Amino acid sequence: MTEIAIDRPESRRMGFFTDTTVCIGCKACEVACKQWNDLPADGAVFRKTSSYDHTGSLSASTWRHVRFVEQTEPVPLPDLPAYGGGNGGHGEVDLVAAAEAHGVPQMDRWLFMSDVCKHCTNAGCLDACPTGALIRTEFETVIVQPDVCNGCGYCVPSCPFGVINRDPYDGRAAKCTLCYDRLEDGLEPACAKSCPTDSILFGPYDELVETAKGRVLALHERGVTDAYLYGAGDEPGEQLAGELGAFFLLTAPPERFGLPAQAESPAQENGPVATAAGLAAAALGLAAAVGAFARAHRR
Amino acid sequence: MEAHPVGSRWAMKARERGAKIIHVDPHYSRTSAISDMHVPIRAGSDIAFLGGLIRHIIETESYFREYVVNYTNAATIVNADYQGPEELEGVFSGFDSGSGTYDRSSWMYEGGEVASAAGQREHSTQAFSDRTGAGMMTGNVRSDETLSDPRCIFQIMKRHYARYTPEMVERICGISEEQFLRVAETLIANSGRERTTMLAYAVGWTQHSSGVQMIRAGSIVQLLLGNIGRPGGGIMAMRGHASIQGSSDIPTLYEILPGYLPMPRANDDDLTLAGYVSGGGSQRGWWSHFDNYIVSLLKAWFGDAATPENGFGFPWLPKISGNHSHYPTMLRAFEGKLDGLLVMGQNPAVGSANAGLQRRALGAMKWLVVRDLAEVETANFWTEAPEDIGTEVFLMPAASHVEKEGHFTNTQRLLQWRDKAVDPPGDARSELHFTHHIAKRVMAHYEDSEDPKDWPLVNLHWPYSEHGSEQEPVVEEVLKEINGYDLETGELVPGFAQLKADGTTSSGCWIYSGCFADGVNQTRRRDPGDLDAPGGSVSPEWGWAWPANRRILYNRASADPDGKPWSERKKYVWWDEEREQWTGYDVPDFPVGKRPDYTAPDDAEGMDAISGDDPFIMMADGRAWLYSPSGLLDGPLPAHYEPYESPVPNHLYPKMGANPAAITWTHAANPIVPPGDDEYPIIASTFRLTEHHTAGPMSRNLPWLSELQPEMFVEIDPQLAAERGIEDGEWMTVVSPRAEIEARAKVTSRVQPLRMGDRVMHQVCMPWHWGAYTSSPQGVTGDAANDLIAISGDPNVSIQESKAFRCDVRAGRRDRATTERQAGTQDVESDHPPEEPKKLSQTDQADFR
Amino acid sequence: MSHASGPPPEDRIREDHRRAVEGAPDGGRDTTPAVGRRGGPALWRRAVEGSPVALARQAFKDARWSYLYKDDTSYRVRNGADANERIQAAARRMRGSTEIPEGVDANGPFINAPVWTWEVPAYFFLGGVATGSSFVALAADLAGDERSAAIARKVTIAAIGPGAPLLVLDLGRPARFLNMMRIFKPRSAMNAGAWCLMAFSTAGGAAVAADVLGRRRVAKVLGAQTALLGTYLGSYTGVLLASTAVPIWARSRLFLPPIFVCTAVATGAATNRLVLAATGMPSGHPTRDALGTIETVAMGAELALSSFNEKRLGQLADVLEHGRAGRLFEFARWAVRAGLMLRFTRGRFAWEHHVASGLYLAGGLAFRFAWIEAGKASAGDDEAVARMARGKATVKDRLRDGRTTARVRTSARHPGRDARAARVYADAVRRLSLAIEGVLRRG
Amino acid sequence: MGSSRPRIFEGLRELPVVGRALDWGMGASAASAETKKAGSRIAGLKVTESVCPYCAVGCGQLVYTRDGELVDVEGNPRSPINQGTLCPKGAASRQLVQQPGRLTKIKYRRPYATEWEELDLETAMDMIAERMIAAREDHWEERDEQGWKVDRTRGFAHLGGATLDNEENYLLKKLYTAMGAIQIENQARI
Repeated sequence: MTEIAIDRPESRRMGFFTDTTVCIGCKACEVACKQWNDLPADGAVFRKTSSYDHTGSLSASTWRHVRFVEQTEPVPLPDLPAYGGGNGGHGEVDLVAAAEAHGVPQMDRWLFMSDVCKHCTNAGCLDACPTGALIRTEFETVIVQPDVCNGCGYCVPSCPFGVINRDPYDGRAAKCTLCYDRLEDGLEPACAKSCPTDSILFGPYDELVETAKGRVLALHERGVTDAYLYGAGDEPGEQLAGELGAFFLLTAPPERFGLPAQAESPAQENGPVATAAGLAAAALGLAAAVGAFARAHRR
Repeated sequence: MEAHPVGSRWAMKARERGAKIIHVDPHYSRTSAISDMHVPIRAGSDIAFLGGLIRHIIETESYFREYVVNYTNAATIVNADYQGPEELEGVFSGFDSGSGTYDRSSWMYEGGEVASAAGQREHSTQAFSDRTGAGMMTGNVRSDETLSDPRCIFQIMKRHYARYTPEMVERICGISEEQFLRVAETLIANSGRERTTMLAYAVGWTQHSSGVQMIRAGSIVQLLLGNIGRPGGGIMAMRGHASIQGSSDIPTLYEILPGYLPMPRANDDDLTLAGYVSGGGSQRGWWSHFDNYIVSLLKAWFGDAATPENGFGFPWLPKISGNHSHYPTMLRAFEGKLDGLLVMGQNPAVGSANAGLQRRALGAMKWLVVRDLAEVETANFWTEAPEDIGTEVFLMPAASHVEKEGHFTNTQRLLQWRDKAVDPPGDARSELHFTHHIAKRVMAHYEDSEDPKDWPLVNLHWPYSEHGSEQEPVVEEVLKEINGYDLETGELVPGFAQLKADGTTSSGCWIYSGCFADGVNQTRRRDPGDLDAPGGSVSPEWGWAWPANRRILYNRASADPDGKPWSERKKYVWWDEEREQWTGYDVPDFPVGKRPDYTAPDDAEGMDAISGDDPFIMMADGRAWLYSPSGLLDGPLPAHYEPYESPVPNHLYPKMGANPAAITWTHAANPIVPPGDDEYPIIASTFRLTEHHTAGPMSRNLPWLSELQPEMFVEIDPQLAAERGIEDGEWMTVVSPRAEIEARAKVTSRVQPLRMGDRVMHQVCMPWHWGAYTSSPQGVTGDAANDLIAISGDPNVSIQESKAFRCDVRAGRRDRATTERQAGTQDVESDHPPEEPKKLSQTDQADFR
Repeated sequence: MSHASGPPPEDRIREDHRRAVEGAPDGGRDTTPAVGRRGGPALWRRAVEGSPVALARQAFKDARWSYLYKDDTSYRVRNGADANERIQAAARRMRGSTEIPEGVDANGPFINAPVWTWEVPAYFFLGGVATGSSFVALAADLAGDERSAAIARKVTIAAIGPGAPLLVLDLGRPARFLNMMRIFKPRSAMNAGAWCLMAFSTAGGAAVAADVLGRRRVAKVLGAQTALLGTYLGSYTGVLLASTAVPIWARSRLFLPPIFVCTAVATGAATNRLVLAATGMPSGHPTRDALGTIETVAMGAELALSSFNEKRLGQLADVLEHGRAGRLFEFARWAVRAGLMLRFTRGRFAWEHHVASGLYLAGGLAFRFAWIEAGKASAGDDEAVARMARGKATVKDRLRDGRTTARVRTSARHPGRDARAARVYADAVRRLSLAIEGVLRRG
Repeated sequence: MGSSRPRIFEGLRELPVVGRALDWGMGASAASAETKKAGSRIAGLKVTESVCPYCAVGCGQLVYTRDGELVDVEGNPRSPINQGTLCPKGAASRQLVQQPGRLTKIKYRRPYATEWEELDLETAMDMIAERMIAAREDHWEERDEQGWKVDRTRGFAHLGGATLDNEENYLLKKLYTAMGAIQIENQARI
C-alpha cells in the first residue's frame, strides 16, 4: 500500500478482534489504555439511561469505551397483589395498580461492547488530515502524530465512526494508536493485554480474521445465529470502509452499539463527486459572470 | 465476575469448553449477562433454594452414591435423642428459648461423645474442637452403608428437606418451579464421575443471619454430587481483599491465634497449656498434632524465655471471655468504654454496618490512629462537628503494595511474594515498620518491669534486624520466623510435620510452615510451568499454597476408594501401586504412603486412625460432614430461616421467623424493623461494582476509576419506580430505621419484582462503595449504603446481615443534612453488654401473618 | 477560538501538588500525581534506546491471540468451504437491509460533531467574497472595464487577507499553521484548499502589486490566474463539508459546492457593486448593472438549489429547520427574498439596490453560519446518521441492479402539501443525482 | 482491499503522474522524525514483580520503574492466575500509588480542634506508644467479674489487616497479644 508512511518491510498488518460474546463489561480496557497512554479522566458525570456507561463515548482522552446495552423484552404482568402494597404504610401505595399501569419489561440480554478506533483500510480521518499528522504505519494502523497535529479539527467530522476528537483543552486531535509505541517493541497493545477474558484479541490481521470467522461459525452452531462480523470478511462492495483493522463480533444490529450499518471514507466517497460538481459550478459561475459583463458592456 | 473480573477469565474459558454457568443473585449483574441462566432470588432465602436442590437430588436419587457412602458421613447413625425442625416446629433438639442457644449433645453420632462442656461457658477450645470434631470417639460410631436406617444421616436429611419442594422454593424465593428444576437438572447432569460442578460465591453470601448455614447448605449439595476435593469442583470463596485469607490464617482476629489455633478462653480453672491442648487436640486425625503447633508458636513468640517449666509462657497469654469482635467493640466504644483504636487500611466509617453508629463510636474514643494511603472518612469523621468531638486523631501515611516487600495470601490460599519497586514517599512507612518501632518503644518501657503481667513484653522475642535509613525491619526474617526453625540446629524447618511439642522447634504459623523450606523463599517462586501439559494448570512452582503447597484440599477424594481416578477426564491425585504411594498433579492431601485399602484399627490414634479411604483428614472421622454433629451453634443441618428484617413469614416453619440462635445488639441507635411493619415494604440488598473497591478509598480517589462509576445509585425496577415517581438518573432517597440516604436512581429491568406464590415483592439493590469524602479533586463521594444497615450477627461468626434488609424509597433528595435518621443520642444505654450479644427474641417474631 | 478556557483539571491538580510540596523538606520520591496528559499518547521514547523490555517476550510472543481459547475449547470451529458465504450472509442479515430493523433504537452517539467555531464560516464567507471578486475582476477585464477590474482585484485581496488569520485562529495549535504546508495531499480538501488559498493570495497579491506598479497586462494575466484558482477556492469549502460523515453535508455532496459557489459569486458581486458605488461609479453604469444581475441570479440560484436540496434530503433536512441552524437559514432566506424583491422594484431609488446588495451579503453570511450549525446538529442526530448509513446500501444496491425507480421518502414528510408535485419533483432530482453518480462511478 | 473505493478514484490512482499525486501526503513524507524513532518508554527499565493490591484473586503485576519512580504497572504474563491481564482496578494501580491526595506526612488532630496539624514521624510514634501503654495500664484486667483469670486489656482495639502483608499481620498479632490486647479485628468479618 502506497499510503504507508513508515518503511519497515518485515511488518505485517496488525489489528484487534473484539468479540462481544465473551466481554464481561469490566472496562479494564478503558483504564489500561489510560494508564499506558497517560490519558486524563474525562470527568465524573453520571449519565442517565446509559446503564453502566458513564464515559459516554470515545473521545480525545478515552480511546477505548465500553458501551452497555440493556435489551429487554416485554412480558405479561403478574396479576397479583404486592407485599407491603395495596394498603401499605404509604396511603396510596398500590403496587398492583402500578404493575398494571406500567409493564415490567423482562431483562433479555445485557450487551457489552468495547469500542475503539477501527483503523479502517479507507480511513476518513487519514484522508482528511491536511498536515499529514495522521499516517498509516507499517502495521497498517492509523495514528496521529502528536508532534505534527495542528488541531484543524477536520478529521473529527470525517470519521464515520465518531472515533477521533479534538481535545478541548489541548487543541490537538487524539485517538487510539493501537499502541504504536508498544508494537515497535513487540508488545501487545495495553487494552488487549489487560482484557481478562480475551474478548479483545490482538494479532496479525489475517490470522485474526480467520479466528473470527471460525468464532462466528462456532456460535452459529451453538444456536447464536445473530452472531456476525462487523468490519471483516465481507464481500467487496459491502465492506465497511474497505475492511476494518479493528473489527468486532456482534450479536445485535450495529445501531444498538452506535455503529453505522455502512461506512466509507467520506473523502473517498464524496470528495471526487463534490469536487467535480463544485468546479463545474464555479466554471459556470465564472462564465456567467463574464457573460453578464459582456452583455452589459455590449449594450 | 462483577467483583473478580480476572477470576471470570477462567469461567469464560470453562464456558467455551462447554460448561454451563448459572448465576443466582437478586439482581441482574454483569455476571448474569455472561451466564447461561440468571436465577433472581429473594435476598436471604438461599437455604430454601439450596434445601430444595438437596431434596431434589435425594428424591430423584441423583446423588453420587459411591462418593456419598464412602467419603461423607451419610451412613453414620445419629443419637436417638436428635429431633429436627420438622418435629419441633422449626428448632432442633436442645434449644433453650430463654438464652436462645442450643445444648448440642443430642446432635451427636450414636456412640460418639463431645468434649464435655465445663460449666456454663464454653471450654477454652470448645468452638475449635467442635469445628474439627476433635475429641470425638469415632471408633464406636455405627453406620449403615445401605443408607436405609431411619436414624442414619441420609434418612435424617431426607426427612429434614422433605418439604423443600419446588412449589415451596417458588413461594419463598420467588424462583419459578420451572427455572428451579432447570437449575437442578443442570447441576445433576454436570456432576458425577466424568464431570464436576463448582460453586463460587463472593463473600456477600456470608452476610446473613444464617450465613454460615448457607455456605453449609452449598457444601451439602456439593458433597451429595461428589464435587469436593476434585478438580473443577469445590466451593470457591471469592474473597474481597488481597490478603483477607492471610489475615485469617495469621489472624488479626480476636478468637484465634496463627494457624487457626483457638485463642485461650477464660474459664473457672486457671487455664494451663496442658488443659488447652487436651481440649483442642484430637486423638484422631490431623489435629492430633495440636500440641506441636501451639508450643512452636510460643517458642516463636517468647524465644528462650518459653520453657517447659513455665508452660512456654502460655499462662500469660490474654484470655477472651465473650464476643470481642468488631461490632461489640465499637458498641463498647460508643458507650465510651474504649480509649483508643488503631485502624490500618480499613474504613469502618463507610464499610461497616450501621456506619453512622460507627462514626459516632469513633467520636467517643480518646484517641484514634488511622494508617492509609490517603485521608479517609474514618480519619476525618470529626469534621462533621469538631467542637463536639474530643477524639485525638493520628493519620499516618502508609506504604503501598509496590513500596514494601512481603507476601499476600490470596483467596486460593496461595502465598505470593511482592518485591519492592520504589521507596515510600515522605513519611509513609509500611505497617511492618510501624509495628516494629512501636514494639521497640513499648518493650523499652517495660524493660525492667518485674510485674508478672508484663512478662510477655519483657520476654517478647523480637530479633528483627533493620536496614536502610528508614530502619525498616528485614521482612524475610519475619517470614522465616513464620516458617519456623529447628532450634537445635538453627535450620529452617521443612514443614509442619517436623514441628515438635518439646520446645525444640519454633513456628509462627504452623500451616505456613514450609514456606521457607530449604532456605528458599517459596512464596517468591515464579515458574508457571507448562500450562498446557496434563495437570499443568496446577502450576505447583508458582508461589506456595498452604498447607504444604497443596492446591486442592482433600484431593484424595479425586480418586475412588481404591485410589483410582474417578475418571480419566477428572484425574488429579491417585494411588501409584508400583511406587506404593499417592501421586498426581498436586501434592496429595493424604499421608503419601498410606495404602487405599488400609483400615484403621479401632484403638488407633493420631493419623493412624484415618483409613486409606477417608479423604477428609482434618476431620476426626476422615469423612466430610453432610450433617455436623458439632461445630455449629445453630443446628446440625441448614434450615431455612428468614432474615431478621424479612417482610414475609417463614412458610416452612411458621412458628419461626429468623434464625432463633442468631444474635443482635438491641440498641436505640441500632433499631431493627419488626416483622409485620408496613413502613418498610421493600427488600434491599447491597452489591459490589467492578469499578470500585470495598469502602472506596482505593478507588473513589482515583480519577480513572471514579469517572467509570461517578455517583452512588440504587437499582430499582421500572414498576416500583413508576409507582413512586422516581425517574432514571434523578435523585431518590432510601429510608431505613437507621438512616436515610440519597442516590441516583437507576431504573432498570435488571431488577425484577419477584413473583412469590400469590404475591409480588419489590427489591432494590445498591452498591456500597461511596462515602462522604474524597482526597482527590477528581474523586467522587456519595452516601454510604452501610448507613442503612443494622448491626447484627450470625451465631457462629458474628457477621452482620447486610445482604437482606428492609427499606422504603421515595423520589427526591434526603431532607436532612446528615444521613442518620434516628439519632438515638438520648438513649445510648443498651439493654445488655455488647460482648454478650442478645439472641433474637422469639416474641419479636411471633404472629407474623 | 474553540478552546476550553483555563488549564485542564489535571494540570490544576499537578499545580496544587507542586505548590503543596514547594519549600517542604525533600521527601525523597517525586510524588507528582499520575492524572494523565492531554492531546496524545505518553512519551514515545525508549528509556534506553536499543534495549528490550524486561520480562516481556519479543516479537509479540506475549500477545495471546489464541492463548485462552485453545483447541480444548469450542471457541472456534474449522472454517468450512462455504464459510465465507455464511459469514457474509450473517453480516448482510444484520446490517445489509436498507432500513433499521424494527424495535432497534439508534443508540448514539454515532459520529462526532464538528468542533469548528465562528472563524470557519467567517472564513468561508470571506473566501467566497474573494472568489466572487476575482471572477468580477476577470469579467470586467474581459469586458474592458479596467478600473473596475483593478478595484475588484483589490477587493479580492482585502477579502482574502483576513482569511488565513481566521483559519489560524481556529486551529487547536495555531503556532503549527504551517504544518498544512508540510505535505501536498490532494485527497484532503483542507490541504488542497490551503495550497489553493496560498496560491490564490499570492496571485491576487501579485496582481494588485502589478496594478499599483502600473503593469496592466501582468495584472490582467495574474487576475485571470486568480480567478482560475478561485474556481477551486470558491467550491472547495463545499467539497470540504461534503467530504465528511455528517449526514446533512455528505448527502448534499452534489449541491453544497454549487451552493457555495453561488453564494461566493453573489457576495463577491454584491461587495464589488457596493464598493464601486462608493467609489463613485454612477448608477446605470454597465458594470453596476452587470454586477446587479450577477448577484441576483447567483442568489436566486442559491435559493433555488438550497430549497431543491432540502426537499431532496427529506427527513435529513430537519436540522435545517430547527434550532440555531434553522433560525439562521430562516434569516438568510428572508434576507435573500427581501433582496430579490427590492431588486425587482426596478430601481426607483438608488438605495434600494444597495440595500439589496447588503441583504445578499447578510444572507450569504448567514448561509455560511447556518450550514456549519446544521452540520453540528446533524452529527448529533443519531437517527439521521444511522439512516444515512443504511441508505448507502440502497444507493449501492440500486446502482448494482441498474434499477432507478426509487421510493420517494420525501413525500411522507409533507403529506399536507402538494404530495404529487413533491414526488415528481423529488423523483426528478433523484434521477438526476443518480445519473450523475452513475456516470462518475463508471468513470 | 480498496475495491470498494469508487472506481474513478482507483482508475486515477494507476496513472503515472496523477496517481502519485493522489498518494502524496500519505506516504513516507508524512512521518515525522519523532515517529520514526518511536518505541515503548519501558524499554530498558528496571522491572519488579508484584501482586495486585485490590481483590483476593492475586493477579501478578509487572512494575516498571525509572530512577525510583513508577512508570508503568501492567499484568504479569507469566502468572498462571491472570496471564498478563488485569481488571480496571488492577490496571489503575499506578494511579493508586501516584494518586492525587496521596498522604506523605502525618496529620494530627488535637481534641476538639477544627484543623489538622502536622507532626513529625518520631514524635507521632512516641505519642502513640505512650497512649497504647496508658490504655493498657488503665484498663488492665487480671481477672474478670467472675474471678476468672483473663490477663488482658480492653483499653484499645485494632481494626484492619486484610489489605496488609502476612508479615505485618503476624507482628501486629504478636505485639498486641504480648500487650494483652484482645480486640483485634479485620475485614474478614464484614
